[in-house]
Amino acid sequence: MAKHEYAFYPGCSSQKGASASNYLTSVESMCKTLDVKLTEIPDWNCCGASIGYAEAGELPRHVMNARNFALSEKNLPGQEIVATCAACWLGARETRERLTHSDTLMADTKEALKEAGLTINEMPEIRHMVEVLIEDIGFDEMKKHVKKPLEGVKIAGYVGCQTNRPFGVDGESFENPKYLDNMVEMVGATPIPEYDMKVTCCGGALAFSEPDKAQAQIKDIIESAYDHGAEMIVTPCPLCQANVEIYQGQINQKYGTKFNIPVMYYSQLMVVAYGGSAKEAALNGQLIRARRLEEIAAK
Amino acid sequence: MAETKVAAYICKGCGLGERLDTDALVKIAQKDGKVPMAKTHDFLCSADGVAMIRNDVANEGVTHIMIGACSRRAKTEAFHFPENAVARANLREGVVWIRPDTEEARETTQDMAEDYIRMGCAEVKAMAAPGGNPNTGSSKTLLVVGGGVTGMTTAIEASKTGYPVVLVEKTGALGGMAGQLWKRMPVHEPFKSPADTGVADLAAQVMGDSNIKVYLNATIAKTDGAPGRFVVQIATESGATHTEDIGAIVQASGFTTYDMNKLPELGGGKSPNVVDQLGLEALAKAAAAGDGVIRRPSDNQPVKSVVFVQCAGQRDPSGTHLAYCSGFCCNASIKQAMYFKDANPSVDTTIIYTDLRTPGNGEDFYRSAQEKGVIFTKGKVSGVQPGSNGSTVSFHDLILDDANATIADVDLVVLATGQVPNSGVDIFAVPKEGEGEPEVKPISILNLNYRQGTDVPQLKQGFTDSHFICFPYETRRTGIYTAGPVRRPMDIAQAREDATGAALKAIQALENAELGRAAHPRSGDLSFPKVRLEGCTQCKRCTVECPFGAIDEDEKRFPVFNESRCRRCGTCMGACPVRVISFENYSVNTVGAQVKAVDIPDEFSEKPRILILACENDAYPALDMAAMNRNEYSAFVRVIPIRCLGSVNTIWVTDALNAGYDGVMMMGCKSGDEYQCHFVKGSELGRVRMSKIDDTLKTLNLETERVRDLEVAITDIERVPEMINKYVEELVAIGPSPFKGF
Amino acid sequence: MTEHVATNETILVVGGGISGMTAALEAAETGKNVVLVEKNPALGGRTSQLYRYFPKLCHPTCGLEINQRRLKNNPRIRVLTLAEVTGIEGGTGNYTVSVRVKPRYVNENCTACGECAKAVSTEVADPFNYNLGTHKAAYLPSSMAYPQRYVLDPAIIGTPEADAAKAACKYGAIELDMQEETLQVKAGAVIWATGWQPYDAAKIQPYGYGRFKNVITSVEFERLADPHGPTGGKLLRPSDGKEAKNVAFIQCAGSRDENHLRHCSRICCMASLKQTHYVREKYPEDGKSTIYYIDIRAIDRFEDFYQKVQADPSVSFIKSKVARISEDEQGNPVCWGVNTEGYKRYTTPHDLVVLAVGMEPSVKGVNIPGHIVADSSGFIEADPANGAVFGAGCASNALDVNRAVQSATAAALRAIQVVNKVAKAEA
Amino acid sequence: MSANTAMAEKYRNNFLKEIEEQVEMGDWVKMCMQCGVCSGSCPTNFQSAWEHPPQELFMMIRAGKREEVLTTTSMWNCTSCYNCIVRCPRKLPITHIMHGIAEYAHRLGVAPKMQPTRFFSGLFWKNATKTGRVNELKLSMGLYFKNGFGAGVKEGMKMKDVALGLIKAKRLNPFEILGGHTCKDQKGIQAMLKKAYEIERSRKAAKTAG
Repeated sequence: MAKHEYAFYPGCSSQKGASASNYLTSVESMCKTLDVKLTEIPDWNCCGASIGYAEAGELPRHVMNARNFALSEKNLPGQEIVATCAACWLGARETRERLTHSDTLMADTKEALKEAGLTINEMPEIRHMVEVLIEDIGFDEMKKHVKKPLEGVKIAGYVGCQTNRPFGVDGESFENPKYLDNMVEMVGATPIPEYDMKVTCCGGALAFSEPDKAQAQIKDIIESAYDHGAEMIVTPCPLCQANVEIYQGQINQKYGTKFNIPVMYYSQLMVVAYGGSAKEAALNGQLIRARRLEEIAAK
Repeated sequence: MAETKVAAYICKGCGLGERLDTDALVKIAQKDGKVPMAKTHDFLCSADGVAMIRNDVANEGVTHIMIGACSRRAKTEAFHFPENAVARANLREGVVWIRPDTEEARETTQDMAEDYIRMGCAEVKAMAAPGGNPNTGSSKTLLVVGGGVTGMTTAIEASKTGYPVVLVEKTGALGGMAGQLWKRMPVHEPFKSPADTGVADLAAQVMGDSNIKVYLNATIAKTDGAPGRFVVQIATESGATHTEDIGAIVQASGFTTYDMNKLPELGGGKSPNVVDQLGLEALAKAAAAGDGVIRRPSDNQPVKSVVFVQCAGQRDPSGTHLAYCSGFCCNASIKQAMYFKDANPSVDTTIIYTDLRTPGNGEDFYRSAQEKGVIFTKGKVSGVQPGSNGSTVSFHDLILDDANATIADVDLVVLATGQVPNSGVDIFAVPKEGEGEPEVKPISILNLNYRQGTDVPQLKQGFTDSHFICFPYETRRTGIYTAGPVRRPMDIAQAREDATGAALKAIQALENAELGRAAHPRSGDLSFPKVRLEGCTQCKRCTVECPFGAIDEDEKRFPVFNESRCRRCGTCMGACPVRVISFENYSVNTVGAQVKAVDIPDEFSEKPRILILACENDAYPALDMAAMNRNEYSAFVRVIPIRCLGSVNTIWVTDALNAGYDGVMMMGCKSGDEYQCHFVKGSELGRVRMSKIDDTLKTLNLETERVRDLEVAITDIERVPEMINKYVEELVAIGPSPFKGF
Repeated sequence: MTEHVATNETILVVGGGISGMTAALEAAETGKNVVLVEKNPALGGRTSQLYRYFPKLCHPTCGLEINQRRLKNNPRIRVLTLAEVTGIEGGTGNYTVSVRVKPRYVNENCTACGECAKAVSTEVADPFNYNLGTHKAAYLPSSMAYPQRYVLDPAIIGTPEADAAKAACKYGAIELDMQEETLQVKAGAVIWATGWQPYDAAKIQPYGYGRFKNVITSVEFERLADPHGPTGGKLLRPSDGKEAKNVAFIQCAGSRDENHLRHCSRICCMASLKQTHYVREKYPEDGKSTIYYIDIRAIDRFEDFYQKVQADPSVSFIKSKVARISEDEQGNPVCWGVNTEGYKRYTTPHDLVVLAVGMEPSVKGVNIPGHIVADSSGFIEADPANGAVFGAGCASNALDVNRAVQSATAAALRAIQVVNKVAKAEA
Repeated sequence: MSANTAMAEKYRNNFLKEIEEQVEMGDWVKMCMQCGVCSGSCPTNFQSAWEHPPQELFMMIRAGKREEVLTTTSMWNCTSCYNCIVRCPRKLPITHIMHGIAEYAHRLGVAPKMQPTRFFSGLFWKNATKTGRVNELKLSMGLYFKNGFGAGVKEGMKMKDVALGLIKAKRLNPFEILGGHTCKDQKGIQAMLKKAYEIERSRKAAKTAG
């Protein structure tokens, strides 16, 4: 039996062939090393994400998340729900907060859930994967498994918004969370604590709907990383990863910049540091390849 | 008292022994100081040193003690001899700490020390241990003028402390302004809803207290005397006058609301549906008595929308209306908006403000109002136009930057007008040019039978507040304290706190008066002014100048000193041209003798001498602290601490110049509107006096530079030494005084 | 000041700031015996660390001098420094208070000659200057210190430094074996005047206090302006000692904020208005102040002070709670926000940012020994349940000096009422 | 009578009340004290000014500026970064209020038609709830083709490199167009959502009636 077991809520973007599939791949190999067992919640559904608001309304949004709670409770009783996606985690946690604080909302939710033959009896804990790593596993344990420290690799820890606000990771500050830097340090790489865009918004869904606005913000985030001598950026959020990575070409066209900086997930760094292969770390999943990591993985 | 025996004690500790020739100092004390007994001690402030002095007092009949050691501000516990006359020669902070420890400096430093010994000996001989003012009164009764919340609180608190009270209220009932309120803002958690005013309860307590004698429909016809022995005549409706012996007085005469008829542009007086805050309280009371619905006066219809206009006729820099903020009105409007919301949430209530001022837990009250649906709009109201069905309020919405914003069909408009103090006659008022008598002649509250006027002096904008931040109860009439909104704009909570504090100060004043002690800031001082009337020329300077109105005049225009009104600043002594006023331990002689005691080197010595008269409250401590920081200054100055610049008699200056001093520096506190003088007008009066010294200088044909008047603050630890050194250079440039060696 | 035995007719005053000193003096000058307990080595408290007072711009040390003279002349007040109240037992008219007294390592023989300081080289942080500077480990807390007696910092006890200090003292004033002791003091009434502490600015993360050197607090700014302070009264910014001529004042730094202090601290608006005067005083030519505010709370008679500052062209007012502060290449703090009067966005660099930090009670209600009724911010409420323990000054509310002194005077009377009853009962 | 005019009628001169009753978290609007920290904290407000930032919207609501508030593009600029929420001294859930007002304006059909985020937001929700899971390909296609086929192709071409890159990295699956990921119990989900909408509608109606 594994050291840690959780009900897993991967979220839409982490599915096979979806924008964060590389995230999932690396998380899986990371968890293997750390002896963490993730059991996918059967038939889980989309969290609705913050951007769904125009149509979602209040109750339907919460009902969507509540369905996942119900499924988890039914199939994986007693297990905490772990999400890797910032939006999924936030959406689920918000629903949790609202339902616990409003009996009406709870009643209405249950009524709606009945239609899908489901119900909730108790509220599950909703955890983000980084919470699991920091709080349940701990830095010491994580460090133990490092076989190939990522020596000399300078990495800007880009925390972004939704793993940080409004809930964030316990004991961290909204303006200057340090856990990502600590993880960079843990894998033997060089963090950039003074990186001043670490909690700046990447534009979120506006990257799709109003690219110009979002890309203006993404530009600042990348520029500052370069200014601080970073050779890659690391993030815990799929949307941050996608936004900051995939539009670099377009930003270069628009602003005449020469951005070409890899944007990784913390899980990818860990897998490489743990001696995993480029494939296990899903390094092939990058639009901008992280050569340094590939070299280390190849060693 | 036994005949005088002076002893000089010179300490050798703190480097004095090393830096100075203390044996020479002993000789100086004996030879020039002419003291029969002079001793040194290695560590004078030690138990042993102090024991030596005590022993001499006990067994050698020593009555006058001259201590040559550290500053009079240091080691006060050790050198505490209340039974004796004591002078301190400041050899540490005054000499060795401000001089370089070098060979070439040694001689001038020693000169300095020797002069201070001479001065100390001269001073102590001219002193006597003060015995306390015999002309005391022993009335323990408190007079409280005003039966509002402040007055009632003062009376109750004083009575609780064990003092009888006479309370005089001009109307037929207790309660004052607060009595007209329906509710007040809350003073306890959770600060969410209006609370009971508590006025009825206070009134009941007052009426039920056998220790409190209440006069209703009564005013003060005359107040005679001084703390501990006031004689107050109380005129009642019936025409009868009652006389009460009073120890101290608290004036709680309260305020009236600013007349909204002066605000026609805001609809004031233009429609029954435009009211001030008191007007709304009346409506709320009426509602409470009926079905609880507040109705609009014009047609008695339930009010569905109300707008509160903050700062109506207040915070007006133009001078047309009140310049100040009354402090309580924001919370009052919030409270009144709740009157409506608590009864019926669907009533529209809007408060239009520029700065919302809800200090402390008022913030919770503000939040609570928002929760209840009160709308807060940051804006400046330009006008209120009453109409047949409701008024229209026009304002500049400062957030939406809309200069022409309006709210129409307003059933009721409430103008938050401010507080105007009932402070009686402004005794210093100078009638402006062209203006005749003011339309309503202010009526005196206290009718003081004082040389300087019938009421307590006002500070600003008619309030009788203290000018001192650290000492909020400083009035300029000893034993008379003002409390509540007459002193400063305030709400009920603060008025009650203020009233309690005032009660203490009044009690303290009458207790001190009985013991013949001074009140703040020289609290406990037993010295008091003595006058040789046979020498008096009835010039009236003392009676006019006394900052505390302590001196009256008898029918023959001789000054009448009311010692227990006196604060011991010595302004009268400084003012007196014939020098007939003195204190036992501070007089024209105690200082004059020091001035004369200084040894003036001849004009060829290149050792100028400069006299510094330094205010003991600020300048002298500044010099001490300069010394503690080892900020050096010239060895040519001789410093004499004085009670206040106001106590400086010009004779000291002329004597000094005649004796061949090259210059005189006077260091006093800031004067003018923002004065920092602890005796209010002391430093100002002193300066006015000194401004006339130029004539004297001319007659002596001396350069005007030889007298220098300086403003010094207690923080000037860098500046004062610089000023001294610069002045010494100036004087060296001018050359020695022609009066040397005469 | 003398030693007298405390009885249940004694009034115990906790806190030797302006409120505590006032309460003690007013009670003593009314003829009552008082024990005054102060946790620092000298009296004076928070106001003694201010450069000037609003609205008169006079100096707090001036009033402190008067109060100290009143104290020196009054045999009824017994002062305990380095002392803290750890327990209050009993009830109205009959309390026994436990007072823990830390060793000063210097006895009353001390003449403040300063030889011990010369003999010591260790420097320790200087709390009087909010640790902006350091002082010797043998020190006089300040030039105005009362008692005027040196202190040895525990840091050097047991080191050769301490022995050197002892050796340097000719008067046997240094006792290295002094021990902490706990006294039991009887009292009929207790006045709790422990005052306030500035809200921990580091908790207001968007302002980067602690991350950006040139973001300081209003109380620290007072020390910069004070001739007795670490810069000798020059307004120099911490990062590079550059003259701070363009200064931003951020109001409600912690106050009126449900994430920090729920109450309005009352004094901060006036304090910042006053501090703009420091900027003008030190740099009359090109000093520039900007006040970012929600509401300017220049309450009652203070309004005219506000109007004066408004008329000053070197001061500008922006109705806005600054959203965040960043730092530019020159180390200038940059304020980000929106002026809500007509919606104007700004990102403005300044030489120095001063956070007008809020007031919180030094001892929160729940931490006061005994069961004391306090409000949600920890200020002591007037409540019969408190027996004869009376709050005074900023322990009872967010007050300016003037109101604190009033409050202390009122508290003195309440205490006197209790001990008078006791006296009567015993007579 | 359109939904919009109906509501305008119903709440005549009390837009604040309308917002409080009809908008998610709308009852917080009255608690704002106009400090402006939200407006100053908003990233898009600094990248490209909102027509009316949050705190100003709140004031406009109190001032009854219904038309201007409901038709502005402002709320649609929200990126859900939550800076305003964590900094608001009055703890207003500003992000949610912005979403709420937007949703209401959209519900009443007065939100700016061509506002791209409004369109994308609706598109996303439909996409996500259709099968229970998001189909990223259809989502993006839907976005590009919102202004018809021609415009779509143009938009699509702009994104060509990105798309190819993603496909190469196996992060975009061209075959998703033929279905892609779905939930099994789609019937249940639809029924559940249908019910949820019913309940929410009736609750809001109840308020209107009350």
